[in-house]
Amino acid sequence: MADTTQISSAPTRPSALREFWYYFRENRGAVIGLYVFSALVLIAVFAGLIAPHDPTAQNRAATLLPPAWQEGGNWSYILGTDPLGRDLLSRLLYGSQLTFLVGIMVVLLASAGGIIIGLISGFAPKWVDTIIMRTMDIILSFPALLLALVLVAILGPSLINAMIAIAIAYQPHFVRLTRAAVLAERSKDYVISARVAGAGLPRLMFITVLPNCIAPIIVQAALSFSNAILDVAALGFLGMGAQPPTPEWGTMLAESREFILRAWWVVTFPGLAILITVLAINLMGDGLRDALDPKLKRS
Amino acid sequence: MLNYVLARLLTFIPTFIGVTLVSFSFIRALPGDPILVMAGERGISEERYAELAAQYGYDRPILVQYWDYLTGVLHGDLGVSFVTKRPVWDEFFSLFPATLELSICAMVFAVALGLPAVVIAAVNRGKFFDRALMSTALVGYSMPIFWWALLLIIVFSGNLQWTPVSGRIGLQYYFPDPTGFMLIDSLASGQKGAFSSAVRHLILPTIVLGTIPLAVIARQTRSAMLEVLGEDYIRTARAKGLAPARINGIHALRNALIPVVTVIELSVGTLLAGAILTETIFSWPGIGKWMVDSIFRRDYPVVQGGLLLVAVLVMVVNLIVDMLYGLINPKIRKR
Amino acid sequence: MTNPVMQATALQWHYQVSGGLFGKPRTLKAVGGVDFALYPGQTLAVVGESGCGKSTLARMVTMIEEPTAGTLTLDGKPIDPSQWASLRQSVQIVFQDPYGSLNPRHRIGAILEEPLKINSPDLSSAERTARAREMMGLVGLRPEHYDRYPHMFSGGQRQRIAIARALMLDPKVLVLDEPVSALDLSIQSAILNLLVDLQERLQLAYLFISHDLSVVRHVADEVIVMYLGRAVERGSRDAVFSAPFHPYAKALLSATPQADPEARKERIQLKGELPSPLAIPDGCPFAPRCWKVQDKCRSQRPILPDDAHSAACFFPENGGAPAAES
Amino acid sequence: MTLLRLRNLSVEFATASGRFRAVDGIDQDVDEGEILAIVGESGSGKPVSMLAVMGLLPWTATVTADEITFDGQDLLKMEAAARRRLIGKDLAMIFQEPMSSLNPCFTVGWQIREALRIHLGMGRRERQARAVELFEQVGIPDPVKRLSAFPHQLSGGMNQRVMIAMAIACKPKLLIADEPTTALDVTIQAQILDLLTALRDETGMGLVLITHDMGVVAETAERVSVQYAGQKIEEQPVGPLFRTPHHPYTGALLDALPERATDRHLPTIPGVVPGQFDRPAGCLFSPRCKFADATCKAQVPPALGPELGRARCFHPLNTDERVAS
Repeated sequence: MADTTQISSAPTRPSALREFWYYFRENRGAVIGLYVFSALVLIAVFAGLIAPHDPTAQNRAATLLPPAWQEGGNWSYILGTDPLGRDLLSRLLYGSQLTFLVGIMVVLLASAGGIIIGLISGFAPKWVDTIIMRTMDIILSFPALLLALVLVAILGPSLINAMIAIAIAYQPHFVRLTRAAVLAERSKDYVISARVAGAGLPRLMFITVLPNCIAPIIVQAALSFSNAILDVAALGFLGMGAQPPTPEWGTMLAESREFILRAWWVVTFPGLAILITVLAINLMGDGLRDALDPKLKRS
Repeated sequence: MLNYVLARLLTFIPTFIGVTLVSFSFIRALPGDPILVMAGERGISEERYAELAAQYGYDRPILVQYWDYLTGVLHGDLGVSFVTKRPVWDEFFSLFPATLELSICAMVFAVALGLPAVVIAAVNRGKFFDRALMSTALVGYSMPIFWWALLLIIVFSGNLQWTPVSGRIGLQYYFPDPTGFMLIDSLASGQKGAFSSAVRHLILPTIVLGTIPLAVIARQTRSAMLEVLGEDYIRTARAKGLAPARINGIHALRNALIPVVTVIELSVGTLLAGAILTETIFSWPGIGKWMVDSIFRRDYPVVQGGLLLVAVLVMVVNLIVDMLYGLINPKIRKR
Repeated sequence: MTNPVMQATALQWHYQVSGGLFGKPRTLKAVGGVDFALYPGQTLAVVGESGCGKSTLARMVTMIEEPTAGTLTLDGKPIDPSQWASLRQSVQIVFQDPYGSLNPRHRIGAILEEPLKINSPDLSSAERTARAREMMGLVGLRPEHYDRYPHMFSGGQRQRIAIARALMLDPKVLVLDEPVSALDLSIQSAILNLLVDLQERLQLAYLFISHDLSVVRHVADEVIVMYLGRAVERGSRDAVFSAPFHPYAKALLSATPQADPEARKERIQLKGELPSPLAIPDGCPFAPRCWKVQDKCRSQRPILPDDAHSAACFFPENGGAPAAES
Repeated sequence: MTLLRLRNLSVEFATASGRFRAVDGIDQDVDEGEILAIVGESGSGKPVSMLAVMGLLPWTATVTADEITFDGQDLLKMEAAARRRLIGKDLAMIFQEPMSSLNPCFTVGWQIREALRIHLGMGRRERQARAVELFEQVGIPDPVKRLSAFPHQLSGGMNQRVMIAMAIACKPKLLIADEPTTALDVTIQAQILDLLTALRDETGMGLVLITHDMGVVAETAERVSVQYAGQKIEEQPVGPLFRTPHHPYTGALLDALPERATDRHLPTIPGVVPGQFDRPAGCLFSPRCKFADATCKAQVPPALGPELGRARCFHPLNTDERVAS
């Protein structure tokens, strides 16, 4: 085979990871989001070391102290105290632990279930697929927050129940997304090649197709992460999430609602904490989407 | 198109049955005996228990009970509130206009502000306005709206005293409400200041409820526009020598609206979830507040009925949006 | 002549298209009865335009799609879907698009070893690697390519990888579905040479599917021309190319541009376009576009005669024998 | 007379991994009423120069040139609005994928009438009449009915006819066709190519045919410009190009055609077209050329005279000294 053997080596292209980082870095907001997010994770991990006070310790002598820089403030309570005289900063720091716990748990529960159901739906015969998709339609007919509220009403208000309820409500999004990605991949030639090579169904599902569907799922996971934080906070705010005295940000807002016109800080800081966390994750999510979605890539 | 409409209607039926199943099993899923729950802490005699069980049909097979429930739902019978003793159906429809009015205002706010802003941003892609709009949209999208509501109350009701904190209209006004829409009824009443009071009560809830849809519409329309602007037919339009404004405003926007309609479909649920929070904060007498109050009061027939009606509402709106989708997408309309 | 390694008789594939809610479902005949035989070391080319059913034929032969009717035999034994798993090793396929046919998340080594992993699980991983590396050498890939991902390769090299993967199981039949259509001219010739060499060395039977007549003319031994799911002409390459019987085959040949500015020739202009496969005409499927159509063509369906070179036409060109009515 | 004149045209794209030069110093003339073919393989940048002339490149592209003149007007110095009045009217273009090149949300009639309204300011009646006339001219049966069809209701061949009708609506002086038949079947391709040639004969417009198919070139073009890796490497009238190519790449390309094969084994060109990361220093074809020597690898060959097809080569083929094998 004289003239077929000699082929010059492939041009060296930048590796996939490098390319991903290039597109991610190009989105300045995403990089800022990544930094803020990393800082927040560190804070959550080391909350016990940084926090100046016990988050549940009440100081009856110092209720509703304003932040330190305001008149009447006290530098041992940098962000002031709440109506029960607890240090706001410490409560916020400990609250970040709960926030990340909630986000991670919801994403893990919803995505694990959603991916498996979506894979089955994409590969199953049409009638199974139809049943699954109708079931998802049914869940989607209930607004996530309402469904969570009602489920919590059944199961009883607690942080764990709130997470389970929200994970159930988010599951259909992962199912639909995975199914759509599976259907798009399934018709591609490399999947048919694997079938011709004799690959069985489990191999086709998990080894051939799933790794190629991961990109949109990651983006959806980032979105769900931030939405879960918002929804759990909303449940807490409505009194159906974490119960006092847990320093959960939404619950903190609910506890101090009646003081909004008297003590702005008790309302402002927990909300700001939620906003910054969610914003950082969403910024990162946008960066991920830009870097992972080839449709928006320009070459 | 007719086939599309009928096929879409057909999927409505199994989803509807599924939704009734979920709301039916809601009472079953409650921990404990529903009649004991109903009786509350006072306790109940055995004769009374049997009587109630027979009255509510809890002693019959579960399938029969479901069938009764389903036929009842179809006849508009959703049970009676434990608290007010009024039929759930009547309560729902007396409160529904308040939620509808607020939701329509929020949607109009979002679309009227969102679409033009996005078209301008797409023309000035990458420039200051585009970046500012997209950053704002992202902040709006990340906003915990219950907190946003509190901030607005602090500033506009607390510091500036411009807007009232709660309700739909000032207490001094009283007039009949034939439509249930406060804006219309206050105008029709002819009372001086009634309409402006209604408007002032509506402003903050509208902004709060409209924030997330506005952010979603802005973000989705823009990414749809960006995608459409890369299509071959946009190159054709440019090759025809059309002005950028015409390409963006007509050739691209028309195509970008097709995916955006489905975004609106998905945000109906978001809107209703937002209504729960908004109505609770502003004491807005609508479905959302009603549901939350009922959950707290353990008024289970209301929670059950409300859950079902909200789900059906979402389904109906989605059905309408899908029809709209079929109408604006020629590939479906002209098949 | 040796025995055919694979034989198809009256192979059909129908597909139900729902006619909406009230329309009755209609049958789409993607392939409406095709016969052929594949011989070791020989190439049968199937040519035709889009919608003629040639890709569906490929899917039936590679046991991805079960034929609606007709039989397919391998080494003289009829193929039944229950035996697909064990027979698949003998029939492998190479696709047109070298970018879609390799799993983007797997390394070349893993792609080549996958068929062995599935079909010969008792093989040690060292043996698998050795076989994969040997095959890479055979198709002209370099050893260092073993650890690379598909996106690092050009179209031509990917097609080599796809060919290597197809050969890992020592198949007897290789289905080549437009294997060079997506490649540039300068790459195309190298891949065609590779295919020719492999066939000689391994005595493979090729089912070569293509719309490019100049490529088919180069590689084929036998040719089948398909139109709307039916074989309209069959014969040896030289017979079909020098004196096509069927008017469609003649038109197709005349429409294919020749890379020779001096050879100005009369082009047969076909009227209209391909009819919808849902509304195949009752008589000869080509009748609505044929320039010499007669009443008989519209009412009767011509049957492809069982000769070495034959056409399904009542009034064939170049002295062919007229077809019988159905 | 020269209709379009390009001198030293270059186009660079900003990509994830740096700048990529898609067109590299091209000179090109297109005369009135001629059919010029631009051929090359993928990666040769053949449509990019014409997209630059049309102003259709994405914003990541940077265009530089010494001269871009169309019909005596300097396109480089022209205002955007003035250029838009020219494009779509005197200078028209059709594309490879007829299905996706038409806007799916509007009827084909609307899209044609839009061009007539923008450039010619025709009234409603007049536009409709002209649209019908155009459909008849490009051979679309039942024009009145087809005008109210959406692109997805028509076949690929029909849509390409619509594209052609739209392009010739304002009687352009130059029509650029970018792979107009690649997505179509052979029999439909023949119809479209015949239509384009007939339209050229009828209207006297210039026609630039961008293609990779040597068969299409041989049967349709009058003059051929061969591109490789963003450079024009040879230009000749069609007959001499196929008979006596001067650039080794052109020669190798023609030899690789299966229909010219004399043996079961085809002559091949080793390697691939250089991309962004492996652009050679000297002649761009030198890594794949069997005649390449040290000079070729080190220095960029200048374009030779017109008698040698302006080949960019130090060792041109088919000169008087060395006759092709």
